[in-house]
Amino acid sequence: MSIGKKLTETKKLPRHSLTREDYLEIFKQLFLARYFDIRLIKEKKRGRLRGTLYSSHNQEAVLVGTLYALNPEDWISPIHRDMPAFFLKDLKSGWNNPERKGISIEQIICQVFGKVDAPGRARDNWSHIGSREKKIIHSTSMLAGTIPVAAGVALSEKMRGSDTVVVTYNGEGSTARGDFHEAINYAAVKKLPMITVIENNMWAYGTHVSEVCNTPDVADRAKGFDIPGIVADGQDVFDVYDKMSQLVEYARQGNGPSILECKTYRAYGHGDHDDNRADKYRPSEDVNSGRSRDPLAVCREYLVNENILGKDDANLYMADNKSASQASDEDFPEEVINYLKQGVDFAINSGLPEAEEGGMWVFKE
Amino acid sequence: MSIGKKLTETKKLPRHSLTREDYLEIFKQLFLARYFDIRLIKEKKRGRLRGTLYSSHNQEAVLVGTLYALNPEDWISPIHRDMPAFFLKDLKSGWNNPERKGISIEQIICQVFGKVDAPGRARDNWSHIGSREKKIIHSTSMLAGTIPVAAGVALSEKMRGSDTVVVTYNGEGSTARGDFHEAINYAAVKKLPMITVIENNMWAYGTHVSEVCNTPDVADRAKGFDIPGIVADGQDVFDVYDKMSQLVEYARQGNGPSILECKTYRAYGHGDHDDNRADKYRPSEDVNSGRSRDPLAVCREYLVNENILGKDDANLYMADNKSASQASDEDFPEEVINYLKQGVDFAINSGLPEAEEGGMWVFKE
Amino acid sequence: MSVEQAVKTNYLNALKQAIDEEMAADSEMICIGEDIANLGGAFGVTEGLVDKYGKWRVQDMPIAEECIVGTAVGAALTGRRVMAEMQFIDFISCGFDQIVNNLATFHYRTAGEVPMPVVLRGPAGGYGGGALYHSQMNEGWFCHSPGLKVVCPSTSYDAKGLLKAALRDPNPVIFYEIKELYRRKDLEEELPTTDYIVPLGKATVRRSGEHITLVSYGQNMYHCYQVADMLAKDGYSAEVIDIRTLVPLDEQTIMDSIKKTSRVVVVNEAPRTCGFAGEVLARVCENAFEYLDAPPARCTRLDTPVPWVKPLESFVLPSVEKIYNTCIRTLKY
Amino acid sequence: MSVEQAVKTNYLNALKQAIDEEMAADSEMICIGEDIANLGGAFGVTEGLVDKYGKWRVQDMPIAEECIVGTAVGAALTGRRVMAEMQFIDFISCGFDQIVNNLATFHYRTAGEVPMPVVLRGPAGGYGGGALYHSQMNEGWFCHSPGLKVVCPSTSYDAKGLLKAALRDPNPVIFYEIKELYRRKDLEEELPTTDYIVPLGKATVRRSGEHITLVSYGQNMYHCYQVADMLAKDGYSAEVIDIRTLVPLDEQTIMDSIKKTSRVVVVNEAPRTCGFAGEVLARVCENAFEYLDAPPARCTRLDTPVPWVKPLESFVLPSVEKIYNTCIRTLKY
Ligand SMILES: Cc1ncc(C[n+]2csc(CCOP(=O)(O)OP(=O)(O)O)c2C)c(N)n1
Ligand SMILES: Cc1ncc(C[n+]2csc(CCOP(=O)(O)OP(=O)(O)O)c2C)c(N)n1
Ligand SMILES: [Mg+2]
Ligand SMILES: [Mg+2]
Repeated sequence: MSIGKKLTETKKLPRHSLTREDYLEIFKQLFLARYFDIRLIKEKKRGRLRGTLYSSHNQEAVLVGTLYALNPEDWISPIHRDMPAFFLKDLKSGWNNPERKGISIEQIICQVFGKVDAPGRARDNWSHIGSREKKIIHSTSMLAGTIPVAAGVALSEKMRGSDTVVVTYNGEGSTARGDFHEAINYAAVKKLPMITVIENNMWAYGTHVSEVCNTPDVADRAKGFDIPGIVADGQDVFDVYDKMSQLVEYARQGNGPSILECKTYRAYGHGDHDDNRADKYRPSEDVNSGRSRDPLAVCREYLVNENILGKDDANLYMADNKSASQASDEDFPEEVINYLKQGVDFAINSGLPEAEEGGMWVFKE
Repeated sequence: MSIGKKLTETKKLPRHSLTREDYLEIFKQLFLARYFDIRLIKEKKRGRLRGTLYSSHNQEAVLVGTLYALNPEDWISPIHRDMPAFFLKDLKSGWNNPERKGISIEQIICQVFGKVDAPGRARDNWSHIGSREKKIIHSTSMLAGTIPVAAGVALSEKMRGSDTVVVTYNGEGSTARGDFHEAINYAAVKKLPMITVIENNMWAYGTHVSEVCNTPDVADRAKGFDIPGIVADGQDVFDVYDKMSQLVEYARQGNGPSILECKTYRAYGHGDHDDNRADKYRPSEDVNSGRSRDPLAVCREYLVNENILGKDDANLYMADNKSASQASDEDFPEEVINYLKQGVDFAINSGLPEAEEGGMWVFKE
Repeated sequence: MSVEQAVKTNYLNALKQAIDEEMAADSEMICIGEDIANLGGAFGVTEGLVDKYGKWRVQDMPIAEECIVGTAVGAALTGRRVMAEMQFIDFISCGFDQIVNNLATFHYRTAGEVPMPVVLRGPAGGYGGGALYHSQMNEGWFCHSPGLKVVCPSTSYDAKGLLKAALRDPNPVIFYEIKELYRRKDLEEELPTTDYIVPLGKATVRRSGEHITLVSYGQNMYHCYQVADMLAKDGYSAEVIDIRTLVPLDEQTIMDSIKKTSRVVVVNEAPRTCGFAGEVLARVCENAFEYLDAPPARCTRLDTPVPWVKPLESFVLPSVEKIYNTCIRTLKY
Repeated sequence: MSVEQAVKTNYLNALKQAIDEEMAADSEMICIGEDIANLGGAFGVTEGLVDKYGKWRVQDMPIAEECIVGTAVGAALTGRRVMAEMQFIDFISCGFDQIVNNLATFHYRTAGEVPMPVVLRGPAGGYGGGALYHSQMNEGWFCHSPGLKVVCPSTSYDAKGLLKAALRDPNPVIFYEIKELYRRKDLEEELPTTDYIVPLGKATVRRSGEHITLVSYGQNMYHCYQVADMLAKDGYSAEVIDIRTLVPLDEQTIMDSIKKTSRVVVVNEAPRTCGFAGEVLARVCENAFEYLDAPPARCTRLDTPVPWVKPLESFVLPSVEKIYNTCIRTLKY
């Protein structure tokens, strides 16, 4: 387990070098992810959103931090709680750059509105989309089910001699599934470039992590495969970024798979239908402490402390700790608001698929 | 992982106390298991054995050592390579004691001959039998598939307040399956009294353990669940017995599940159909070293060194390192030979089930 | 108030009552599943049970369907009755091996030594925009796996009565709850205050008719009633049969009806090929061929998954219109 | 020797040739499965391939069927063709979720973006005393799961030609190899020395006849031929159709035959309820009802697992005698 140990000691290593632009972009991306969530809740109230919203509120640093550590050609597989990942991927290549290896905000809003210009032409809901071209694996609902697929992608890329890395996102609850074990075991033996990100938000629907996982950290599951398993502070985008960067490097160099656990907390219900119930099955101290370190605030504090941003600039937008009903557009950078607006405007005008499409594409002719 | 560590240090602890009778019984049971295998090969040549024989030759110490550490009321789930386990269970309660919590040799020979007096009336083959009364879980062919069932049995027993322990047997290859992970994870969380014995005979059919498991020891899989995972010398029945005893005690006291890896070696083919091929896909040094420490010899040496048996008495029967074609009845204690004969004689006279039974018992009326 | 108010129970609460009563009656029975205790189930079918029966008898399981089914098998092996919930019936695929190869065959393999009183139940069915993984009716797989009983209630009375019967049955039962019916107002009804069951293996004639037999179950029953109304306007009287139990199938009730009507349309929302509707057609051929005045017909989902948005979902699922057209075609044959 | 010896190929080697040739033709194609490399496969279908194509392209996988299927899906997503072996088709249940919910639906879900050129193949079928877990024909589950093609060859020529076609197909194919046919001497035949395929979705008439149509596939074909011989002695000529591809089904060939014979018996060794035989009966009702002079009939396994010892196994599986009796009943109707 020497590798694992070495990697866990990296908290003391210097940060990976980020330019000032990177820092600011990361900060902005956190706002973007947060605003996406808040905006969707509003769109749901307006009746535009179709289906359940699985909020990633309070968990944005996990997505932004891990995705910022990737190359455009790397693969990812987001699941229900990772909706922003689809457009955050390779976002640094330009928010409106059609060449970037991520899905456009227009397409993503089409997806959540159930419109035909969604990546899957509105055939499957919420996060069940992807793109071969953009290197995003299409998931099913079956938790942990993307990990074997990711292993296959990683195998294929490795055989082609590419140094591409494949990243799967999973809730801590999903790590109980057989697919998790089968695929990571396989990837470990074959040293496949696959990183399993565990978003440990402490709850799997109504069940606390302690009811389904016996190890102190979920990342300890890595020990059963003798691969690195490290824990990041999921509220701190830079801690996530640093640790992810190392695992990415480790994978690129052919050393094989690893697990990155990001400790975070699910701010609201499992889905929006569960928002009211969630307060009943979760102790209020648990909720309060889980929500106490907003990733926006943690990032802001870091930028100020490191003199990357002055206090006034840093405090321009204060969406921290605000729920959808509390937050207003002033709390977010205009650029972020416009980006979402751009997506919503497009999606409103996108149509529904023709009924006949329901019968199409069962087979390729 | 303090518990795991504590348990692995037990090699230095004094042996559990065994009486002289125990020592001799264990020695005899090793001969019995060995002779069972050899006898079946002979019966196959005579055309009496129905189906494939999955030899446990060279792996007998795993079965005898673990089973000797159990109480009659404990549950076990043997699979293909554990055929002797069915009659070795609770054998110390008397080889012909009808009350003992093991299956009689008569019924076992009926099973391998495909006769109606087998426990399952010859409806399923080889090791796919069991007995609720004798506390033996009926397995399917699906590797690792008995572990979730064992978890259910363990749950039920724990809820009843019994101190019964449930033991599953598995090849090292089977530990790659999802069922293995799902069930041990569950047992770990609920602290169920379940011991997963891994018979690491280095090969899963044609595939070496290094191709399917990334950890130095297969027992390391335990680390992913924060449960004890310890390694025994599978050729040394007393090492197996000692370590198993501790895990049994650990489970009885309500501490939960554990893994016992017994390092051994598959002496011949995967099944008897594979005996010739196995020499092609396994390097001969591997085979030679794997077969070099016959559990009979290791046990004998110990008994002599500890002055439990005199050298002459210990050397009365010398089946060590003899294949079925090399061994003769003189190499085995008469009691052992008679026991098998008793089973074979009974089974020869047992009939076939009526054809109509094929349509029965799909449902309970 | 002097006048007693009739208490009406919806489909979901009928199920809850069934589990509650059976749990109360048998202290060895257990319930296992994801989020069934602390949360009370994704839809609330097990709400409150953990408070009554404790964390062991009503147990939150890890997200591990093979393990859930295997655990049920193990507990049943020790003599317990088990209710195991699939959070959505769609996820039953993740526990498939333990179901078809272990649970289903245990009694058979052991020549009757070990019965398996296990009910696997969960929310099922389409028409709610649940898309591919929250809309399935996959009962066909299990009808094709000998050793399993398969049940699907369409009313609150049946929901309770069939579930109680299933929980008492010594055989494994896959129990399809129609989630779109859980809280349907018009399905609320007054249930008997005393213990009752609806026996497995008995279909029921919901409406009597002369000209055509409609055979269905689950949500499609309500489409069939509408079609029967439409046909009535056309001057045809339709007999409508609710199968309720798919395995074992009550052939008698179906064949008796066909002997009277000479025409049959079978409706279900599962994929067409090798689905249960086709099976009924085959049995009709085997048992009532000489009574047929028209080919036995089926109206099913297309051979597609269930897509998401409404126009797509409607295109692939049976509808009142499609069933009606199938009936007219059959009647005019 | 001056006279060239005709080289005859058995069913197993025909399969091996198919894989070998497709591997040679496409350097991106991979083969994965348990023991397929170092051992060469439990039955030897992949023997020697690892020496030709290396340990990566012919890869030993851990015993983890969900992972095997998922890996195939992932590799296909990157554009590779994949052959994935199930050591016995019985173990396909352990990879079930990835097959029905992921592999089968990928092209559908992505509105045609991502095809899935994956063949899952493995030894199948009863009559060999393999008991419950080494005898299955579980194709019914997959026929009922939209998005999968399902294939089962009965001859060496077809084994090679269908497998090559399956490997070239952009859709996932579940490929049932009949292990009892692997080394049957009488199935050895001279195969074309040039590249050929047998197209998916085309049935074939193996024998022409007038009085009754026998429809089957796999090992049951050989029972049907015997029955046809017996019927011939009785003065009936039977037309015998080998379906070969179950999904998509070549209805035309079947219906054309029934239009001629007016009688049909469908034979397969899967469980009866919701099996493929019943599906054919349903389709006959839908497409050729007016041509029928007798109820379409089926001869299948009983609704039981496949038990072990001979008398039990024979009791539940279709046999020449049972098929013959079904034919006579149908002919005398
Ligand atoms: C195989 C499977 N079983 C059950 C479910 C139902 N389900 C959806 S989300 C969820 C909880 C997931 O918890 P976790 O993995 O921690 O992710 P989170 O929602 O907390 O992000 C469950 C049980 C599912 N989607 N797939
Ligand atoms: C789920 C499943 N997949 C595949 C098989 C086929 N199979 C039977 S035994 C075996 C090898 C088992 O190896 P191991 O677990 O090491 O046990 P051993 O035979 O060495 O005792 C395989 C692959 C099976 N029985 N079950
Ligand atoms: Mg979670
Ligand atoms: Mg082994």
